Amino acid sequence: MKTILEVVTLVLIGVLLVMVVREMPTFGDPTNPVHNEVSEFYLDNTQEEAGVQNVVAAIITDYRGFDTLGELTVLLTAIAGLLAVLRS
Amino acid sequence: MDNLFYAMAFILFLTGFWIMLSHSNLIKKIIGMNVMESAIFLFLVAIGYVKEGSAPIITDASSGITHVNPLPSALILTGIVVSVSVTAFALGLVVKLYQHYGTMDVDEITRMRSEEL
Amino acid sequence: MIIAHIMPLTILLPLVGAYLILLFGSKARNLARNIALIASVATFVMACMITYLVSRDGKLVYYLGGWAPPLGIELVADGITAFLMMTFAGVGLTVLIFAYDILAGEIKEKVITRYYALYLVLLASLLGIVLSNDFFNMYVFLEISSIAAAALVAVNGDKLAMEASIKYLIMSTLGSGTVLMGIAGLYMVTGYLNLGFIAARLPDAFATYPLTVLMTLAMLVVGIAVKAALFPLHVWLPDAHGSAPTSSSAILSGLVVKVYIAVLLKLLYRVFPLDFVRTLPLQGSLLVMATLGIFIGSIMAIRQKDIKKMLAYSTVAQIGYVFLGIGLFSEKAMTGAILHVFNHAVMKSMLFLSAGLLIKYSGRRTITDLAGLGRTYPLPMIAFSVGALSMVGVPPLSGFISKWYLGLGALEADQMPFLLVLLISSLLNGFYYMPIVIAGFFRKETVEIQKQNVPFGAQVSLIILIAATFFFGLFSNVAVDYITPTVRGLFGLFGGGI
Amino acid sequence: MMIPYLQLYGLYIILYGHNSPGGGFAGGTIIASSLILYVLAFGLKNEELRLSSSVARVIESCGALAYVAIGLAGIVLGANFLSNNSAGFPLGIPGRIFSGGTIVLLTVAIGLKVASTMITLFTNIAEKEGEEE
Repeated sequence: MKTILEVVTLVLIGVLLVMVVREMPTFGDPTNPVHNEVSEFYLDNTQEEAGVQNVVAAIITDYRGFDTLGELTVLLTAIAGLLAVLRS
Repeated sequence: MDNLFYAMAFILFLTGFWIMLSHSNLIKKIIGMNVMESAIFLFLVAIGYVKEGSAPIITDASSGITHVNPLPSALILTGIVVSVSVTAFALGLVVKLYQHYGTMDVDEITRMRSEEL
Repeated sequence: MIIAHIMPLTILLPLVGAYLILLFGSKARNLARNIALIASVATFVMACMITYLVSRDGKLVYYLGGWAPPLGIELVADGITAFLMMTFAGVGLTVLIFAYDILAGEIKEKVITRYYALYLVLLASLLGIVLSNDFFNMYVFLEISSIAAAALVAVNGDKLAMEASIKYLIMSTLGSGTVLMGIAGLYMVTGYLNLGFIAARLPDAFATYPLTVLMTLAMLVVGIAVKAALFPLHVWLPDAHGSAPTSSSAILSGLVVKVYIAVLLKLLYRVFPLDFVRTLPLQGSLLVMATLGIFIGSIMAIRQKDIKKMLAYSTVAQIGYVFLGIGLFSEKAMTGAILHVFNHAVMKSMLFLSAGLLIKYSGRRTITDLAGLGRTYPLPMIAFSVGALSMVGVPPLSGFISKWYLGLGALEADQMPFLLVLLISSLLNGFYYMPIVIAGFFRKETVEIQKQNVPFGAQVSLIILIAATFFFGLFSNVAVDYITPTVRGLFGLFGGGI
Repeated sequence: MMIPYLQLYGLYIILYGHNSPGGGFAGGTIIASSLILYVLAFGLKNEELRLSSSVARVIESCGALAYVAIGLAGIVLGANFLSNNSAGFPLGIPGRIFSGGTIVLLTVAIGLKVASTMITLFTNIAEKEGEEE
């Protein structure tokens, strides 16, 4: 009974999401809102401003370096937490 | 049917969601967590794709090649590391719980605990 | 130089402190607690400076890496966020002062340094969530806070705590996964991650992709509600908060739950215009869930025998108040909600800390066993009573002020039933707090207790918290004046005129 | 046998990541996987493990601290936190190994941190499992 209820709920949500998906910007279309001046800026100016060829590397370490600091902290937290739990 | 990738991502997302909520085995819950997170990353990468785009590594700025959007890729790099950390910590907890109770099943653990009291 | 870079430095200080503690390893216990104390004192001082600067200049903005918003990450402090940040830094510091002497007895020796490091990381992530104006950055900090919080619950290696911790971790990953999906959706339709830029693009995006925008809003709100333990999604909270070590419970109940409310506030007032949100069924569902949360949390709290579990269920109820204040969508109610975030942080950490002391010295966790402890341990019991009275909403204390504003907000929004909700729930609060207070002072002890000295740090922190409760009860206009301009701006900007 | 090659490859990925696909995370994971491979092949020997875990702890904290320090250098040089070119770091010619100002340094810090973290995570969980059996 519980499983049926769950499946029905999931299917309902799934149908809703499919409706949403039909409305979303077309996959791979260069005119989508995502491909705005921001991504163009990254692609055009990375060589001059950051001096590297890999744009993704420039973004993670330069433009959005603070995210990466957060990420290192996540790793550190996971380790500290894990060791605290395992050693206790 | 251009948006098949988005739809697949959502189906995976829901699958992960369902696994996390309904299964009582902790390892399965963690697998569900990873499925859900992968679905999100898939979705993000799909967002950033441009038709016939190549990887955003610019060797010659004037060549006029279309590149895919680099931002989502950078975001998922961060996201993957975050999900790895969460998984690792969760696994550590599960190992410890298994040592205490000898099972990885939440219902089982709850039952054992209520018997103890 | 420090002034110009104060916002990133505030987040960095606890982080660097945590790195240093981990660098020196688990032998350097004394060093670790001193580093933790210094870092959090410095953080608090910096938070005060930011608060002052905001009151002088109105709004602080910082571009990390020198990249202006759509490219880089932006930190923003305005009236509401500075106030919340001050709350987090202040309560975080007080709990740490409390833990300075006590912690060694409560946590196993091997893990103490890691405990301090996790604590500092948690503090930094809370400040980061509040200050950040970039959605993805916020998500990263959200994840840090959920791992650190889960680790703080499980740190003792106690069976119950670990079980609670894994439940908590799974639920909060569920929540943050949903939030990230929402963020991805918003990014898809607007092309930005910065809150301000998303807000600017949103009307266009809504015109083109209405369903997607609605879905993302729903996902964000549901995700945040899971993490903030709004009523039907609160199942993980009582276990986690009830079984954690004392100082962890205090900071989890006092601060970590609140920070998700800060995210919701930002979402509602920086991204989605209120006029737009009003047209959705969001308000109704928020209010219903909040009301149910208040009642069911209170009723469950009455039924508990374990004092920490009782306090944890009480948190579920109090979260209901905050969501009620947000859901009413009126200026006074919003003020009340923000004040309640602060007041509840102070009160609940005071209650958890004093309850922790009482449990430690009496060795009992059940409510009936706490009778008569007021004579042996006056200070913890007084702190508990002040917190309890403030929770109930007795006038000179700060709990009254936030309830007063919530009530005014209910009147302002023309939602009379919620005034009744507030009154009845205050009565319910009385039901579960008053017996403990009365028994604590006027009944005979049920167990023989050896009197031990309460450590200095614990006394100081309890006195600070008591003083704060009285201060913000008597001079509530300080806080209200501070946040009112921003709240008013929020309502004035998006139509206002309720 | 494979280990030195894997490590070299990981190092290449880290150092050349800003010009070709790769970067700190991928490279760090590859280096870590070489050591994990070693553990899988030869089993856990506690002596070596102790040593590597205490070293790993220092590397972890230092990696994160180095990241912050590079960020703070931006402030000292008069720009914002984590600034690169605007703080006056030389950019060099795109395509060379030492181009990109702070990017290389940061990537190396990330790589070290990720490698040591992965090793610590793996060995600790594996060690716990081993104890139990």
